[in-house]
Amino acid sequence: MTNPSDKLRFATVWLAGCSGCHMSFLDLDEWLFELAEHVDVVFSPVASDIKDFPENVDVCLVEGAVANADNLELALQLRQRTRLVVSFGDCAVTGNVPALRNLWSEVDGGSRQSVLDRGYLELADTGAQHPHAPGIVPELLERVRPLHEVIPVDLYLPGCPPSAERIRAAIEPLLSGETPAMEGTAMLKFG
Amino acid sequence: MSVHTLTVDGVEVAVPDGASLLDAVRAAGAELPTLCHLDGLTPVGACRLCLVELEGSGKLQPACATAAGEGMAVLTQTPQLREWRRMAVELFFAEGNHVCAFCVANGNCELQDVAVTVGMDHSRFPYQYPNRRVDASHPQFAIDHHRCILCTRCVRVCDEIEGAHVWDVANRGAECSIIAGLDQPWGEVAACTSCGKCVDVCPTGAIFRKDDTTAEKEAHRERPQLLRAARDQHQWQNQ
Amino acid sequence: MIAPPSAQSPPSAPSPPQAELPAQAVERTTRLIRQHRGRADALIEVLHQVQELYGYLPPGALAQVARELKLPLSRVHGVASFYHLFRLEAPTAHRCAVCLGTACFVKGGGELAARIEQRLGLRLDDAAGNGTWALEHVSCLGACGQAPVLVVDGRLEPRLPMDDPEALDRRLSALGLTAGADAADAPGGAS
Amino acid sequence: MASPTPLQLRCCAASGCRSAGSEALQAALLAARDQLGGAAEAVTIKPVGCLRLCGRGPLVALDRSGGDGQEPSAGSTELYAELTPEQAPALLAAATGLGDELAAQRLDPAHPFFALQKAVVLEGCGVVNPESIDDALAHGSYAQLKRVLLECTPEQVRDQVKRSGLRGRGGAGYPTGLKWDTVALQPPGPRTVVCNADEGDPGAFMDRSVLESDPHRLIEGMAIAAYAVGADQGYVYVRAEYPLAIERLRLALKQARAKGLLGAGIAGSSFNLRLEVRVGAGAYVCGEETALLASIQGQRGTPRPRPPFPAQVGLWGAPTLINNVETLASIPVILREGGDWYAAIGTEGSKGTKVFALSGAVANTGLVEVPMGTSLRTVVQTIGGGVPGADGPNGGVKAVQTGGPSGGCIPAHLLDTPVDYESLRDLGSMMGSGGLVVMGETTSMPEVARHFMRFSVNESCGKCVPCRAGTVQLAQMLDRFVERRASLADLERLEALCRMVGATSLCGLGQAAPNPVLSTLRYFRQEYQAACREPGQCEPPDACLLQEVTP
Repeated sequence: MTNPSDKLRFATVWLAGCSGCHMSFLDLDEWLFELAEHVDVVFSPVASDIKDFPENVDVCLVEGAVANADNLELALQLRQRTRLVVSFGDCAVTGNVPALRNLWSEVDGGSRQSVLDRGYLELADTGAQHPHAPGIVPELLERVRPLHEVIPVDLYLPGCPPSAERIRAAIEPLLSGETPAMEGTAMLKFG
Repeated sequence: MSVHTLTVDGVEVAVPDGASLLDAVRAAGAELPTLCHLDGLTPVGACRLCLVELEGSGKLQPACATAAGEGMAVLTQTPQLREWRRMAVELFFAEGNHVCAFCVANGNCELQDVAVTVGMDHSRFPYQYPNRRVDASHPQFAIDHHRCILCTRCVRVCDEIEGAHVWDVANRGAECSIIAGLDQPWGEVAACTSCGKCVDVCPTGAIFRKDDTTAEKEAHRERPQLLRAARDQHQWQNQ
Repeated sequence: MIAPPSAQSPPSAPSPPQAELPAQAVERTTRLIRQHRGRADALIEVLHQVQELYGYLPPGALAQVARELKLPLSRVHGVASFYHLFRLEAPTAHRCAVCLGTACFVKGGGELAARIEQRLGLRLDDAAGNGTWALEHVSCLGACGQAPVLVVDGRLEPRLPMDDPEALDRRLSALGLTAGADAADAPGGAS
Repeated sequence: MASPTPLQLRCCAASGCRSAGSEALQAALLAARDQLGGAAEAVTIKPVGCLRLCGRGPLVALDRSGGDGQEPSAGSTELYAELTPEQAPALLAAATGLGDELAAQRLDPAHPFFALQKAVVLEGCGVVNPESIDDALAHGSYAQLKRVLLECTPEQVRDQVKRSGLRGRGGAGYPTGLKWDTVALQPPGPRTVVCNADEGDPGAFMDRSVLESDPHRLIEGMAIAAYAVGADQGYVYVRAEYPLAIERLRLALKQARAKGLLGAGIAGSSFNLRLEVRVGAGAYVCGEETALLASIQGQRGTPRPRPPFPAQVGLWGAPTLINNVETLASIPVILREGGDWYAAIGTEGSKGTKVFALSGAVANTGLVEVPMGTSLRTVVQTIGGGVPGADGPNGGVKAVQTGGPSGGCIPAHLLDTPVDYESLRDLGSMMGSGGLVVMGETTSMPEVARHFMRFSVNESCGKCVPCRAGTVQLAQMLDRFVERRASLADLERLEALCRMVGATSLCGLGQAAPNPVLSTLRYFRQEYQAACREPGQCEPPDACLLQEVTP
């Protein structure tokens, strides 16, 4: 343990995804109080106001695929600062819905251009234009990738979303320094 | 009828002449993952999930398409076989677009199940994201090629059981696809009797009823076997 | 641009336009199928001969072959699309094949293909080519002693001088492999 | 024998020399002979098959002492290379002793390229006129067929083949006699014999040369095989990319039928045989025997699991003997000289001779037949002359590729390996059908591996997933090495997937597809390692990755 208290430094990250995995995490309800006794939540879109990913994180759940420059930067950063990275949910594990635009990677200027045109020009009711705000709107990557194609991942927890029970079953062993066996219908499910 | 005695993972079994290694494995109470195989259809040995090792020779044979022989010693669960099965499933996931979250077959999909069976928690091979077709030209059914794993069950059931041969495989290699007629919209192919057997046997959500939405597909994968037993052995369900 | 996955009209071949086939070719097809005594196993031979008749395998001709050999349509299309030498689209006026067999590869076949792509402004193995020329690869012509080789409109061109760019360009120009070359200019052309 | 002629020009009319202009040359020779008259009129001009040194075609052999020189090395024969039609008169002048203009184009028949060859399968190749059955008969074709039909039982024929130790020349090296026995000993019923002439390995043109040069030898071999296993019908499956071979084979079949050497009651015996040509349509996988059978039956050329083997369940369910061209073309000689004679050539495990197609970065490219067990060095350096313009102990050779997309690259330091089935297999390559492609020092091995993997991607039939999807993934991994953006983890993944595809694919194509990768990894691993970025080698650390994913 790298932190002075014996609590684990725990983080959750939200990349390109619908936040459904985080909602499922919140469905753990009263168990979250139990969790809070074992961990310090040092970074999370649902349980912390910290804006910068901190150093010396023990466990980080990463929801979402890597779809834009911010996602990529954060993924690289959290990997350097985290001991155990969990690919959390189907978007992180497979790319899932956010990666569907990769189907158009070979046509019409690539998937990036295609999805922007579709979203901001073709489907616009009024004022069709591409968003342009350098430094504010992050650039889309040409190809959306699952997390493990960008950084090494230590544990995979697929599901869309993974149920609260499975999230708990995966996290609980981590609290006592053990690695959960991600096997069988109880622990593995896509979709 | 003569009988062959063999062992499956050390368990001795006796099966009738003509039985496959898959029959022998099941007789021994073991299970093997399968995708292309379906009882009642001619085996093709294409998905490679039911590969077993013949002790001694070290040779791998598809259990579904190999006849059980006297004295064989079959291994079904060596670490090597398990690893290769997992890789095969990863290859299936990576070559198509299998998005369980909004698939009509979510919860009733053999590919989804087999991923769990072989312990695939992610694919180590990059997804290919092929841009394939969806054909909903048939009044009752549709085929979404993104979800097709080329098991050819639809081709076989339509040819062997229904006798219509609407489906076949076109092209080759990674370009292979299931086609109706001369690669026409399904709804325009006169040979189709709309019997729905292809829907019943499809292991994934590739062929489905248009009425069904996410996670609503019901498959009836036992039907070819029932039909074949009825035809070949005159075993009817009302007897 | 992202076209929404169209439910109604997959971009597949249209229904066989039987009526458009020249009556003479249809009769010839019937005759040659009779010569094979209508045997289903003659399918590949029949397809070779039908392709000679039309220059490719039009859907109507495939439908006729299926009918007269008493084979399912999908079976005939499955076979026709399996083999590389069967063409399902009308060919361009001129065709060039570059050998990428091992001997040709060792002697610069890859660079040769790239050079021709550049000269003709087309992509290897794109059947549409530049409208006039199409460039395809072949895996080995067994002319390894003459590597690297090309086939230009059916004629084998041995020993392309890959070590002398100027001589190579002269040779390719002499073969008519020039961007915008009028079909009639190409030696050995169909004219 | 043909009536002795004082002077004879044998003009190569096989594909290699044709593409170099041999047809025009032969026409020019005929015209020049008519024009010159006199002594030239006595010169016979005869089209023949391959004269071996394809890289320097068109080739013409000049026989001085009459008759057909069995080997170009015979003292009475001269060989001329790279002739133009304009040089036709000069050649005739040289033949009639009236000039010596072409001395520079005269090849030395004592050169190891010719002197070290041993013509067994190719004994008629470059000697007989491939379009004339009379010429073939004059050179002994069909003599063995007639003899065995009269004198031998099928068992006796199979016995000679077993004694010869002949092994399948298509690549796998299965003992031919054993295969014949398996087919012959199936329960009574119809049988079929199939000649696999779907020579698809890039860099291989041995079978094409036999078909174009001496088709009657193949037909005779097939007929003998059919007699030995009890077949009364047969097919030659030829790839469509060989139009000249198909044309000559069809002509030869027609001639043989007309002479009663095929059909009903062959040569007065009760043996019947119907032989047909089936032309492929561009599918490498059809060289795999179950795919080939599917293709002959007019289907997609997809393989099926074996067993049952074609020897048990083949064409239309009947026992079927499948042999390759070179195997069947060896049969007449084996029966003429006896199995023991053949077995005395070659090594303990690999008997007889093997025909190789030598090409790539080598001075002398062409067709080479040598006894099994000849070292690669002899073939590549002594016979082939090494890499043009290079010297050093290995003559500028970096590696020799054998076995095509199913084989591997043997590094220069192992050039002393004898060429036989086992030695090549032990080195992680294989005999294959006989293509030998020489690679010079500048060849990048990951690129070679990718070249073959792309070939396999293109040729995979798509039936089983390891081959259909695995080869695609392997080719993409190899892209990373060729483009020098791989990681050490990629190297591990590459090897793991190679093993999986090799072990689990349905047929030989997929099973062997990883071989070029595995063999180059074995001998040239440093080239793969050099293409990997070390962690921390890049600045910033993920520069390569960023390059890959950012627009």
